[in-house]
Amino acid sequence: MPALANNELRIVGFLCNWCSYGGADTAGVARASQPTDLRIIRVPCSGRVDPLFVLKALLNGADGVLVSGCHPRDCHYGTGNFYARRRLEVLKRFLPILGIDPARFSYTWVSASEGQRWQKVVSRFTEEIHALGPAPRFEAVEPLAKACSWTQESKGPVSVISPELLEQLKKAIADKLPELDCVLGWQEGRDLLHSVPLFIRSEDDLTKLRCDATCHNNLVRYLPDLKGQKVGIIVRSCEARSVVQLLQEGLISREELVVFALPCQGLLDLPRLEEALGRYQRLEDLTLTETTLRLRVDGQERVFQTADFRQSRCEQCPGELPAIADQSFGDFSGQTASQTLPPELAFLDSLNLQERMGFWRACMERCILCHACRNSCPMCVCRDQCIAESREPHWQSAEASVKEKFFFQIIHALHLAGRCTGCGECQANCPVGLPIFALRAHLNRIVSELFDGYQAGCDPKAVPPLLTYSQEEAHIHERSWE
Amino acid sequence: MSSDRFLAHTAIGDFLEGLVQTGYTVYCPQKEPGVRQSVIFAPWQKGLPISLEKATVAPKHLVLPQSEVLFRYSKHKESAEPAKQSLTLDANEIFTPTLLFASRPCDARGFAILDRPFLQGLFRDPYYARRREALCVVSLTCPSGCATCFCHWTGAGPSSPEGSDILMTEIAEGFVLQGITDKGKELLLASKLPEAGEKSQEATKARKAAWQSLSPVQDLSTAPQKLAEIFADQAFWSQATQACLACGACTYLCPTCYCFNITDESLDGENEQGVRLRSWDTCMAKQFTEEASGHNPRPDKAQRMRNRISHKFSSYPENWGSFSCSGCGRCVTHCPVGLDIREIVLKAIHAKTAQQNEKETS
Amino acid sequence: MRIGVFICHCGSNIAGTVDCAQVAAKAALFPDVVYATDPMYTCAEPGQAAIEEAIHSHKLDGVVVASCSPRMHEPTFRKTVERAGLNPYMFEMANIREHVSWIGRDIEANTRKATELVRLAVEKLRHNRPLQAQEFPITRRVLIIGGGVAGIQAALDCADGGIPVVLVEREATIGGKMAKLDKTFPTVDCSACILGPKMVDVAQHPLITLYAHAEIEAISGYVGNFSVSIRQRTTYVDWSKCTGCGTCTEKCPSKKSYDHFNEGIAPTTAITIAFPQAIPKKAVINKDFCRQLNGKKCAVCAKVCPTGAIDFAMEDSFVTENVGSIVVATGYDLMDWTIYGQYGHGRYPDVITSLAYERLMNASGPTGGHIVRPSDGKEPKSVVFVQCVGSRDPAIGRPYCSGFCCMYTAKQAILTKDHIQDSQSYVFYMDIRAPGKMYDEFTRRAQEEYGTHYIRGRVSQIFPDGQGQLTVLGMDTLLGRPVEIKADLVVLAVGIEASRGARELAEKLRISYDAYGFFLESHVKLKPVETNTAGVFLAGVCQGAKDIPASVAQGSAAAAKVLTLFARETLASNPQIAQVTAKRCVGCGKCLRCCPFGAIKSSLVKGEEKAEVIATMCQGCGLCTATCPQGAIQLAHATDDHILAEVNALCRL
Amino acid sequence: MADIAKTSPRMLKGLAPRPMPSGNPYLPQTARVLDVIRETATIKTLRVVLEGEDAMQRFHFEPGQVAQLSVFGVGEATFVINSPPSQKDYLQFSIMEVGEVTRALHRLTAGELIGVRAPLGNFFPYADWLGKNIVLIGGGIGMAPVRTIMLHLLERASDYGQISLLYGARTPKDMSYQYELADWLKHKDLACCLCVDKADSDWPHKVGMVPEVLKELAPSPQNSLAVLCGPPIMIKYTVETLLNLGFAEENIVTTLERRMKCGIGICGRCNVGSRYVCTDGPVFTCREVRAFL
Repeated sequence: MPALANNELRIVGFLCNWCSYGGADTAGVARASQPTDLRIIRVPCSGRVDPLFVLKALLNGADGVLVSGCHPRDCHYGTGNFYARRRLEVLKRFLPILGIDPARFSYTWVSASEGQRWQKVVSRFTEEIHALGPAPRFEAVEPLAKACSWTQESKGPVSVISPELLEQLKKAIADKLPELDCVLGWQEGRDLLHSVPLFIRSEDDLTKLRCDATCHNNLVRYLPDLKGQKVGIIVRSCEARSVVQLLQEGLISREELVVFALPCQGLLDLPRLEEALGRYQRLEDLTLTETTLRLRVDGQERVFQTADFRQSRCEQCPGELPAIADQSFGDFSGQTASQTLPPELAFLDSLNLQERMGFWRACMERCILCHACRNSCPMCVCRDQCIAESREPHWQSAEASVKEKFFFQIIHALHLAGRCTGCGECQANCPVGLPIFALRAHLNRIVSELFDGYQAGCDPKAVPPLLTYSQEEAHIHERSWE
Repeated sequence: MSSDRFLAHTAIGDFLEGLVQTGYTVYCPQKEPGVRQSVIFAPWQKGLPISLEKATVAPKHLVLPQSEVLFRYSKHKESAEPAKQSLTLDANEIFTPTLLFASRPCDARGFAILDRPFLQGLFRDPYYARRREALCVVSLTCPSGCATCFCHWTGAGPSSPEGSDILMTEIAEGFVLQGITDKGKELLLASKLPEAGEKSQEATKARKAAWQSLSPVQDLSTAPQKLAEIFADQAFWSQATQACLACGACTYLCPTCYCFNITDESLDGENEQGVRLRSWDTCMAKQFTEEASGHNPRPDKAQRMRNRISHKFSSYPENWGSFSCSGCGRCVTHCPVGLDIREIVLKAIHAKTAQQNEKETS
Repeated sequence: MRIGVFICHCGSNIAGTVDCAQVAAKAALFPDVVYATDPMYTCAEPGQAAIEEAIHSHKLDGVVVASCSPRMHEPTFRKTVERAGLNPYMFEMANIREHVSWIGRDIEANTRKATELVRLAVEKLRHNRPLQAQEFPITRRVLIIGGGVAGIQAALDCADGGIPVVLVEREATIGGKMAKLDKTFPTVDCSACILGPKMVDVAQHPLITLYAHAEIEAISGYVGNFSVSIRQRTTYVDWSKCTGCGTCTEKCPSKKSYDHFNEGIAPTTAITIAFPQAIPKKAVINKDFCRQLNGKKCAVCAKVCPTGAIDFAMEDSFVTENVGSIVVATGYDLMDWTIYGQYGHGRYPDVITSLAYERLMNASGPTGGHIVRPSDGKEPKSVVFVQCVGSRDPAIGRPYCSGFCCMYTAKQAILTKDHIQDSQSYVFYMDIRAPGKMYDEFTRRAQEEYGTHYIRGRVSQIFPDGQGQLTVLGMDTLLGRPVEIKADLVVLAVGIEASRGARELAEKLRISYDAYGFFLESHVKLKPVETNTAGVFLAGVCQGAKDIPASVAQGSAAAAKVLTLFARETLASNPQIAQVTAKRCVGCGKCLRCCPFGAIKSSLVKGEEKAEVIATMCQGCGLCTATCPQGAIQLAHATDDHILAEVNALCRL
Repeated sequence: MADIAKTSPRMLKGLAPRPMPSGNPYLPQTARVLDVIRETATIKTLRVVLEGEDAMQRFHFEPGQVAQLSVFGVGEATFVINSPPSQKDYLQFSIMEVGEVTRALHRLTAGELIGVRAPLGNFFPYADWLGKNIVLIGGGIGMAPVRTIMLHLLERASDYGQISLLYGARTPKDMSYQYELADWLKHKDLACCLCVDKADSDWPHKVGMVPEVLKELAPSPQNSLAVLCGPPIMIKYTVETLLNLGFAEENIVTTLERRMKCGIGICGRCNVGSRYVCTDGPVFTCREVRAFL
């Protein structure tokens, strides 16, 4: 379709068949004159409206999107609009972080008898969109190359596991190993600074175990694939939350799992450390204390303060271990979460909408769609069936345009709404260093605001907030169109 | 007459600007802010700072873009007779001259490795061919090795000329630029750069020093045969891949990986139209070989890793006479779980075949 | 594909503000469209025939009609294309009337919008697949909610048609409002005499199960197979033992209970039987007034009850009934007229509602049919009737007409004269609405034969004159002068509102209601009995104001709908339901959690857990599709690809 | 420096580079659907005609070669051309509905336009088979490649020994080319045997799985060659039967199916070891690909 002629703007409406579509019919029968901009897509229920449809429209040239369903309690299907209300409210609050004006999206309720209300909603929404003017296009916005500051307010120590504690852990694993298919831990990788996952299947493997601040991989990522096997896993607070979340969603079975818990003060941010270290050929020695990292590199001694290279996510770590450990080692007291925002989120908060869109645009030019973010995410359980790559349904073009890449990032983020346990693997593993954790951190903030401080991964018995509803929402307030 | 030229550090901007003036789109490494700084080959414009670090992502997108339109299709008809339609296909044929500045020899060698299947097979790939013809590669020789790279194991080194049109070597106040191909030599001769003269020797010295600084070479010459021998050794491949996340980081960062996908994207407007796209794909993904029926000849990540390693070190060499790996080490640096291709290949070389195992036990 | 597009002019309804020919010409260019035309009326017989003809001659395998709302004619055209041999689901509609031509005047903008809506429909159709309905068995029983005259009629018609009926009545007796009336207009028949036998028929009908003093607790299921939980509210009387002898009501010492049935014109006992002809004729204890239930020693009723039916420990109980269809006949209530200050906020005992007046006139009422003033028991000689109290009053948000007040006021004026020969009645009215058969004649009789004084105008104030009478001030708008009348009694024709609890019930039934709580019919003109929920029908005033014959007619109409539905052994399921692509499903169970109908279960496919849709339970809401992160569960004909195709048709640069 | 095997590149051996008609191997020729034949519940046969003057006359292919059919906007999929090269009026393809592209192909109606990239791949080396007895075995949709080589051989039957066909399907309803079976059965140069796994009452032919029926027919391996196409599981067991009957691995010819995209030996999907099904195949001898069956 060519761009709309005259002064019309592109406004898309998703209307439920039973109430709002009927309301629009009623308005028509009453000859209630309305602006012509809106085009209506009829859906069975507002609960059918995947927030991704809205984003698809907004990213592809819609100037405004309106979703309308039955009034709460009046859903033809009973509860569809209750779910819709939660999801659409999360969506509305998600838009600004992308650089999209949340006023371009609205959702409301119009019953089949409310022709007048429909007329009012359409007229008002159309007026508002006209006041905003045509939406900026993601692919046309000026890229903004700006770095986020990683300097941190609070500077905690990083984890050093004492040799005694490590031995204790090894002994416990050795005792359990005969009844397990494998135990997940870490080992030294290509050099002393780089740790990699370790699959312990024998006593021999166990000797390689390492559990210090260089061990960043979230091993929970492997658990859904090992379903059906009896598996042990070493967890710290962040991994424990991922385990809880998977248990909550029924994606792993508690009976098949043995959890060994370790305390953790914080992990090293390797990408930043590598950057500071520069190009080197050989890492000859490494000594790590809670506060100092001493390296001998190509014959030279290098000393780093660990506090400068502590992972930012460790600042927000609630510290507390969800009660899922079968065996715990060491002292778990002493750590509390700081109230600081993750630096990438604080950075985005400091930008205006246009800058944010420009920032993401610049980021997406670098994205190579390697999907390391997705594939390292412990909560991304679709894996080979990701809708970003499927042809049926065909959500995305294979075109590697900034728009399509951004849509992939949006899919990943939105699918984590209310589920992300904040481990930060997505961002840590991005080869081109995109601060995509900001999207998840923002969603976590929204979910916490809307659902009484809900945090994913804390309670195995909780229901993820977007998979349930309440008839009266304490923190969602319907806009009036008066 | 020697085409060697000298480029002072301070003259880089003018040199590149001159190339832009003659019609080149110049790509050079640029530092991008991020969680970690990444170095990306991006179009250069006057005033932009350039980086001389090794890029995070190999520059293969200059010959094989992340995605490109193979052709546009559109169907047409008249209102009066809508049942009768015609079709036009419109292939993209315009490619602008491009100069790649300050890539590394391993990046350039990637082009040489890609050239064979794209240009010398049964079919010549016209898109690749045109882009490649329009490309001039100026590589910066490496002053030393790094923790993850291993070009010298794969038959090259920090100053290998393969794939480059011009090699540049850093010396005290600047660089010595040395024409490798006719294209490169012509470009240098046509440039306003001063002749390198004696500085050429300085450059030679710098290259030698670089060679000498490298870690010991591992002999991979038996890799093709050994990999063929352990092809069916499921245990070996399962062990080697258990940590693999099956993401595509290794293949997308690689200068020599060239698996691609072809898909149609309908862009139907008032008439039926759209594009056929070619886009990067990764052999590490399950869907890569999954057939519509659900049958998949490489259902496990172990089989896919086997295919990737074997392609690089066994079947490509069988078909084309060289490894399909330039040893840049990006896959090692950026693998989220630290899988190390060097380790896997060495393990394969030293692995005992089933027959050997049998012999030992009996 | 080969798609045919038909742009309906709908006479001038569409063509008046949309250039249909131009829309058709554009549509011809759309992908897969091989034929496009713009007939005058597509829904008319020749229009439908032309579609069938085009399907044959152009070998169409899909059809788009752009006309009115699909909520109106989608089923019509599905049948049309099916007659021509296509699968009925290879059809889409674009709504270019209600959503285009009727709401905008700009022909150019409308034409552009219509063209785009047609393109949306074509894009959607291109993703359609033929769907096949499944047959499923139905429970051939009907639930009727409300035992007023509409519900009674529906119950008797259904039962006489051989369908078992479950009748649920909130009050202790059926009969509804009609049972309270003295006489009915325009024939002045005795209400109890014509309703009574019907109530008895209900009690005696072998196919009718009656739950009185009961309410609907919950409803699940779908057309053909509803499961209904009924709350039997406690009566403190074991009705299986109660014989309705009435001894308890005579002996009950608590004689100040509010008498709901008699509209509170006189007090009654704490244990009561609503009225002599009550069905069921069983006693009920009013908990609020019972001494025993309020901590005092009493239990007189228990002592005198010959069958030992009194049970003070009784609690609400629950029954589950399975039915295939539901008729809702919950009637109405009077609005709270005491909000009106000009009528005294309910402070003056001699200002009463018309329904209370019915009980005053009724021979079986507390006064034995003697019209007396509540204040002093004297016969009123001057009676003022005030109409439209809470009807047609936008100031209080009640702009609608209550429909039958004009007629019963005329009746009450006539009856007043019959009862008290020397009385004079006055009626303040806005308009006299008497469109029914013999109705206008009836109101004339009230004026001409019975001397009722009709004054066109509203009452501005009523106040006691201090000498035992009420002063009624009003305006005669015909004469344009103020009026003042001394009245012994003022009867307010109080407007109706949806029965209390109607909204909650609508939510349980998943049907819609209008701004005033009246249930919404499926189509104002053509489906006045159906609702948007298949298998749920409406009868009586719950759908909107109507008088007794209209309520009875609608009760019969609803019964006819039920009988039609049950004329078949099985029902065809809606094939637009969710479908699982097992290959894509990772068994995460998110869809199971959300499905409002419990229509998804987990089952093992080759050793892996996968979602499976129970076809007969799925209602096609698509919540699961929006929930599934892998897009593994897709709602047929509203798949992600369908909606994406529509979004892309609208938004793609 | 590594000294890797300096074998001469095999890709170029034996096969000459193949220019495409357009000079761009990715660009399809336009073709118009002539006819759509419903074969079974899941299989349809398309007959298509290349657009452009003389396009059909100028188009040459060998039996066994494949085409990439495009439904524009949906994508491409690979099918063997199952009409014989002598058929110049149209190209015929039989398509089983399994995925996105095949579903789109099934929705085509006569007169619609599609894209054809052909001929691709190698072909049955019938010139090397002169004088031999040929045992053709097709199972299910695998009858399509068998059909083209069979019709091609029958046109020159005198150059060969006995030509026989064993065509099996699951049930009689799953048999494609029903309208041709009678001709095949009475063809003077063809020994035709039909079999189904599960028969209905009026099925006059053999009942049983292809390997079983083959065992019963027991063709002699003397001066014989077997051509075998069908689903992977059938290939696996039928190869065993043939080997048991005494056929040598190099005398069993089969076709491999892999997911293909480029069709010209680059994109990296269809390789079996170092060989590409799209350029080195789809026709292989059992000896070449035994490990991948």
